[in-house]
Amino acid sequence: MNLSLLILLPLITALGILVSPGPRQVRLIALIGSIVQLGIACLLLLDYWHERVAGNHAPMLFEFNYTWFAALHINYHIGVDGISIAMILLTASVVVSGILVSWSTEKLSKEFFFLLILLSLGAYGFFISLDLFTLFFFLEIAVIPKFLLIGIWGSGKKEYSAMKLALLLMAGSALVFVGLMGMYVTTHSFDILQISQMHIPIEVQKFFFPFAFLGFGIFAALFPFHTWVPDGHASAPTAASMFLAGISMKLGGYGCLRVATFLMPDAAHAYSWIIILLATIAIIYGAFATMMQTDLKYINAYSSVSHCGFVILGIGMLTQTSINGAVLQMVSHGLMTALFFAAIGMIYSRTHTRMVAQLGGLLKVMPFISTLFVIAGLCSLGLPGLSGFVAEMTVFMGSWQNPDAMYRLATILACASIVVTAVYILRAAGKTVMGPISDSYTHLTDATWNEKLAATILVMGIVIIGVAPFLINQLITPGTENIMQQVGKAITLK
Amino acid sequence: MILTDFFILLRQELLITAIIFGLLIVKLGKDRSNESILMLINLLLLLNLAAGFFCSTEGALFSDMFRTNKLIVLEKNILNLAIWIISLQSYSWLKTHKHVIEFYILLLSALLGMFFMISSGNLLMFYLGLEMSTIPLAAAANFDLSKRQSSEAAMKLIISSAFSSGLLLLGISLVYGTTGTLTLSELSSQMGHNPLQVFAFILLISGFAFKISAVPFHLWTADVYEGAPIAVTAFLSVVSKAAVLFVFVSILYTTFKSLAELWYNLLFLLALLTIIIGNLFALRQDNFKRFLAFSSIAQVGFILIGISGSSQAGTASVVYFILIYVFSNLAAFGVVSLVSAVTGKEKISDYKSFYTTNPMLAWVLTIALFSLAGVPPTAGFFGKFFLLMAGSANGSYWPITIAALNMVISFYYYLRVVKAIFMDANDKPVQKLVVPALPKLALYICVAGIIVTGLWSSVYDYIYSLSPGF
Amino acid sequence: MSDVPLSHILFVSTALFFIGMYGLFTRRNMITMLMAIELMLNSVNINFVAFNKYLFPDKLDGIFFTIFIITIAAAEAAIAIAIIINLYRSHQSIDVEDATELKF
Amino acid sequence: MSNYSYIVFIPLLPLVTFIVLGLFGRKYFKISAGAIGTTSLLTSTVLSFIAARQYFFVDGKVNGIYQKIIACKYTWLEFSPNVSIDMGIIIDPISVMMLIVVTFVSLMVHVFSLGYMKGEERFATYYAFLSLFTFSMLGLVLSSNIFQVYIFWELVGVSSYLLIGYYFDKPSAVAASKKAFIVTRFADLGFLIGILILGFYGGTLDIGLLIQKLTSLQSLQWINITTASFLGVSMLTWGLVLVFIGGAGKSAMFPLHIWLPDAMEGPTPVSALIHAATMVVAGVYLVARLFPVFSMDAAALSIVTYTGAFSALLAAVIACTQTDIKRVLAYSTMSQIGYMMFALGVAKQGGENGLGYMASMFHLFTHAFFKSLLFLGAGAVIHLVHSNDMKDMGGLRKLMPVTHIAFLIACLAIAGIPPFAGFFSKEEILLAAYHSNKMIYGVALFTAALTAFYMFRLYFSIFWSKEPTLHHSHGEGTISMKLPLIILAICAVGVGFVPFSTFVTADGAVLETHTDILFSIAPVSLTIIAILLAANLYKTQNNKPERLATAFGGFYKAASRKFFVDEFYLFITQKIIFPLIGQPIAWIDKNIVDGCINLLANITGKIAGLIKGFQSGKVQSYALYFFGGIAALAVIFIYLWK
Repeated sequence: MNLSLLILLPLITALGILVSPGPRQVRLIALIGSIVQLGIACLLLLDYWHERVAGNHAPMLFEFNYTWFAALHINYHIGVDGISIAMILLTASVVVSGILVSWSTEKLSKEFFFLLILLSLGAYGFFISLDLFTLFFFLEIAVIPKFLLIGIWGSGKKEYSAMKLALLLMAGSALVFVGLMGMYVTTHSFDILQISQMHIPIEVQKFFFPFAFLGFGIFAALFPFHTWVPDGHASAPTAASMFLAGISMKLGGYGCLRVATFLMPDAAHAYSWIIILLATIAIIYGAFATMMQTDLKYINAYSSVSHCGFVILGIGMLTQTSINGAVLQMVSHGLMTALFFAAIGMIYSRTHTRMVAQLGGLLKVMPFISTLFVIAGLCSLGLPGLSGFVAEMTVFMGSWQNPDAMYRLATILACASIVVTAVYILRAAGKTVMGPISDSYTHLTDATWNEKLAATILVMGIVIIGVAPFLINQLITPGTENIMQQVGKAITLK
Repeated sequence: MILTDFFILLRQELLITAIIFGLLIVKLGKDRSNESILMLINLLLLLNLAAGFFCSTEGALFSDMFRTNKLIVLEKNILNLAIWIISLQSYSWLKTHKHVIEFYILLLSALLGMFFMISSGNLLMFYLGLEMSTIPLAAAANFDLSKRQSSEAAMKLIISSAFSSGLLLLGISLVYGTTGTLTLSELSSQMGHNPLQVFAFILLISGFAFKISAVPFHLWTADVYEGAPIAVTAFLSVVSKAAVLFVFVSILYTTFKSLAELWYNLLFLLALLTIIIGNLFALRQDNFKRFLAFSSIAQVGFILIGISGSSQAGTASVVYFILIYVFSNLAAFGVVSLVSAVTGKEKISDYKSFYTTNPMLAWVLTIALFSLAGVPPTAGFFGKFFLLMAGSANGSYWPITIAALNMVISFYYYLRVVKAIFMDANDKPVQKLVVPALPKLALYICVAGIIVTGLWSSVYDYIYSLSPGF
Repeated sequence: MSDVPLSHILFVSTALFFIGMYGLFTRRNMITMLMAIELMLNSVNINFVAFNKYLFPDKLDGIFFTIFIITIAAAEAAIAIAIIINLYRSHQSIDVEDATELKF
Repeated sequence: MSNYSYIVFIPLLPLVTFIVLGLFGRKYFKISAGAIGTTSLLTSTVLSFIAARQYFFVDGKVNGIYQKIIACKYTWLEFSPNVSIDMGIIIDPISVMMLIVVTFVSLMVHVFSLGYMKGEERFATYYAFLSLFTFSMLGLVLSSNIFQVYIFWELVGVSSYLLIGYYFDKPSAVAASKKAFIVTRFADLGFLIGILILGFYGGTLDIGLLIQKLTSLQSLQWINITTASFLGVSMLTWGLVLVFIGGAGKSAMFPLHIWLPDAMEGPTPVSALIHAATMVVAGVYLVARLFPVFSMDAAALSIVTYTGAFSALLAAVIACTQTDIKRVLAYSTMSQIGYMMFALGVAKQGGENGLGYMASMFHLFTHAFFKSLLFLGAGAVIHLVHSNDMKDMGGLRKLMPVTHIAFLIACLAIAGIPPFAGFFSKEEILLAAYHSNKMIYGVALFTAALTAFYMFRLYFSIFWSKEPTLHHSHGEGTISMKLPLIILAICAVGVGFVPFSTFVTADGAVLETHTDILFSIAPVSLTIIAILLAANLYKTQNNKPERLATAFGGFYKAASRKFFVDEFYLFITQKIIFPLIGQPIAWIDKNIVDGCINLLANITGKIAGLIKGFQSGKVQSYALYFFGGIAALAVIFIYLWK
């Protein structure tokens, strides 16, 4: 399986969009492209299974290594393991549904879909690249489209939010850049696998780990650098919010895992308590902040802060299970928030308000959308049978395996957040879809075919993970084991 | 065989000279329409550019006064390319102008001076080249004879450059006094750490810093850029800077190698100052030329960091970045000059909802700005990345961190322009522009350059293969 | 002749240089400022000549350099004065304080 | 080991029904949904009876002991090699007993709803939710893995949430559902952490293994969990208590009981199924499931005992003062569950001491029947009267004879009058309490009397008291509503005679029980006195109740206001959590965290403004700065830098 397809196809799609004559063709091309991409992703999954079943235990599969800038040891090196495949699948499905949701975009639809595809391109590249330079390259590619998407098609104080988001993320990538430099100067290599083989001296790690981790952490809404999340998500158009929460926040988590933790395990150990502290704060703090929000998008955005806290927590706990949980949480949260934002977008496009107080009783007039809303909510409060439960429980179990008393306390606090989550989700659901309906909404219509399709894709993802977690667990475990080996080495080195 | 050497090694200079004389003759002859003249000139410049790529060899003339090698030829070619693009862009400005030929004569003689400066093997030659590249530009800066600002800009340029050359000369004289030679190759062995020499060296550096407008020697830049005609501004911000930087690198790396430790720190100091001050001033500009002036100052800061890497990669990344910088900056100037030539608008606020009327130009401008800001996949990303990479090779990470974080500020002001173009509402935006063929060609070249130079790695590899080690 | 030590000459030239610089900083009239710059250049000329004469009498680099400086100074002055004249046309003044529209 | 794999279908059938009805119900099965749901559930009921017969009478017993049988099991989510969530089916006396109870009662409710919910807008959805609940409850009772229990525990919770909020346009219903879910969720947190503790120290999540490891005094796990302690309390106690908190939440034990009365907002059949017979006893079931471990830890057990006893008493007192019939029933449920709890609490592992365990399970079993009967009867009444309030009722015995008889039987049963079902189970409980703890016995006795009193207060004021006010009688409803009443009434009489102690005991061995008349005299006589008192007060309309109430004065008021527990919680949430935690955090985020970012931007802008003076436009000052720069560099690099 040639992984470059994953980058080429969006590229072709984007170009096709640029040359296509009218808005209808544009969205058609975008949809076809993204669906084919999804197909490729599934194919990739199958090939991966096949390889693994055939007994190929290489850490990375389908590797392709092309020397790019020989003088600077920069290679175009790509390859995937289970984690990346999970991420790619997530991206693909979110992209498809995002495009479906924004089917009826009139304003500058060509540019809109072009940017969406460009963003997805960045994400794909990021997830498959095994070379720090390429990784960084794609990471930054994914930033600017967000700025334009929010700024042009957004709502509310969009310019401010767009600028804040872009600048904070750029600050993040600047920090990441310094981290990369440090690793390069000490190892004279950008290749992740090579670097993981040679051991970076611990004091160097201690200096550069914070840069890398914080940098990626900003992408993953690490407290206290999360403030771009609420405004950004709230101002963004529906599809963009879906992409932001569903994909680009995952870039951060993946980076924290693949770059920071994997390449600098000693430092990861040394700093784990800080990471856990921040993560725990983010979880509790985000949950309570959510409880006070009145705007549906803000509710979901803040809950994203809280949920991404679980990702960071899982990474910080540094046990096999907790890291599994972190990855699961990334995937699950991606699907879940995407669904949530989709539902909110659908509601907003009909009622023209996102204020919880002004909504009510929508279940009567738009049962489908309301059901989506409730499903998303139940998933985010961790209902068994939906992906959220699996992810959170894995994180909890994994964190609990870390015998340190303080870490236990952090775990318990994190667990406690599920109650708060229940509170705000049920409040939102109770006010929005339940309760008496105001007359102005009685004429509203239910979801259209494209919205239904979009939602179905996401819900399927959520339910599959929720009902048969062992599948995705088997998928990602080899990857996380590989990371844990590094961490294990680090322990033994101590 | 000395004569063939003469013709081969000096061919680029000779070509320029030939063109200058040709233009003089044209000027003396019966006057033709501006269009035909411009066509001719652009053709000549294209030929000149093309000719540069043939039979490039190493060698020295006039007892090491003049030396050249593949890298120097390449650098000259970059300058040729730049001036060709500039001339293409200034088409719509010049075709109504009375003194087309004089304008070109001034620019070309300045270019000639730069060529000599680049290949100078001797401080005397260097001084001559420097002055020769400055004085015509002062005249060119005043080329909008009727505009108040233009003459003010020219005045500021000539006075401050005269002042700086005075200090530079003092430096040179002290060098001469302490070493007894002006030949760079001999100097390298003689420069030491005694205070007088250090002082002389600092004076020299300040001369360079003035030309490349590094803080605190940059103050003339913005005013001159704003006042001068856009073509001249473009020339100043791209060509003359590039030329001086080329010399700067080679002189630092070879002649003042013995002072490496000193200028390594000095450069970092200057670089950080330059980046920070440049950014801070760029933040609050509304005039597009002035904005680009300060942004280019910030860019120079990054280049200085690259230079401080003092390695083969250092040289290569500097030359590479300048090539990219030529494309990016000229793309921006191209759009600006088009707009101002037609509408006379030069404010960023005039560009609000520019996209609604001129999508093509808007995209070009956006891509250019992104390349300046260093956003992938534009070449600017690669350029900046490699510069900082070279800079961090010696393991001084805090300056790198500061520089990297400053990129965030620079993002702010570049994105501010993008925001104006795409997002801000405007009741009377710039009207729909018809872009003449030549400027359009120039824009296409620039955009192509911005895309290709980065992604196509052999460009960098070629430069790297040419550039000398430390 | 040679009983005047180099240091004296250098002292003179340095004094000259900084007098020129002082003039440049203080005088408002552009022409005067230009003259001040000439002063600085000439002090450098003295340097060159003196160094050449006292330290390296066997080569003529310094002398040559001086000649070139003089030439260039002339050219520079020519252009500068042209510019100043043009400035006078537009500003009706050659006071440097009046030509400060471009700032900040 | 014989084949029980068909048991898988008992929970799966309702699941399938849920999926089908949930996806296509509102389109295609608007009418037929009830029939579909009922038939599928009938099938699983039959299956569970078959299973029960096979287990109890054919091959469950191996040399006199009922075995734990794992019918099937596969790994669902593996955390680490031996810690994993398995989906399994465990078959032992209590699970089979619960199978019977859940399927049977659920079937009754399904049938009853055919009439009760007829013509509802979301009829199909209702049955979908019912099936979902039945599935989750069955899954819960069959779980072989403690995490599996938790999973279905949550599912039960959410289906109860959905059913309580079934009338979603009634704000009170929405509020009630929310309250129910959040309170139980809070309890579940305890359960979850308890699982984490037990699972970590036990090194497994499989219930069988867990029990085996945590009950053998020399196993490594046992030593770890008893030696490790937090705040001076051993991890074992912590784990068990936390798990019990989870159970207390679901079973509405004090102080987590507040959701149960409000939950009566749901349709009455739902209350009958979820909030009387099945879900609310899940807590009891959980404790019983882990009883061997509980029995190793006296502290945890005593907590169970006292919580149970106190809840029983409290609920009984409150019940005497309520006027909403469903609320009265709700509190009586709580009180009865309290009974079961402390019965478990006073039990010990094995032999004679296991009496409490057996009694508790027995009471759970009988209670399911007569309590669901009571609720369905109440449902029938409400269906007729269109009101929950006693004041709107009275003299209904003429209008609805069948319901009247059924209700009476149920009342007698719950009051514990021989030979009705309640008598036997309660007797055992009292006996067990008497043997272990006299005080608990006293409480139990008093509660029994109270129970009789308020049940007959309810009975008389519904069916006697004044003459029926309404005459537009449209009968007492369809056959589908009568049938379940009749069947359940028969059960309420009959199930007492089931030789329960031969089937369900703590250790699986037969435990011969002897009900001696002498012991029964006290409770029965007390009960009868209570009934007579109730008859005296409420049989005919009079002002004695008011006088009685005023006699009790403040106490009566407090009781009728449910001892202000709700107010307390409201205070905590509305006055503490929201304003003192939530709002400050929101404020901090908006103003401090976000403010810092903006401040940074502003400061940068300010600095830019401050330094603009350098660019003064005066060429001379430029030259000056130029020279200054040189001077500074010279100073730095000639003098300072070495």
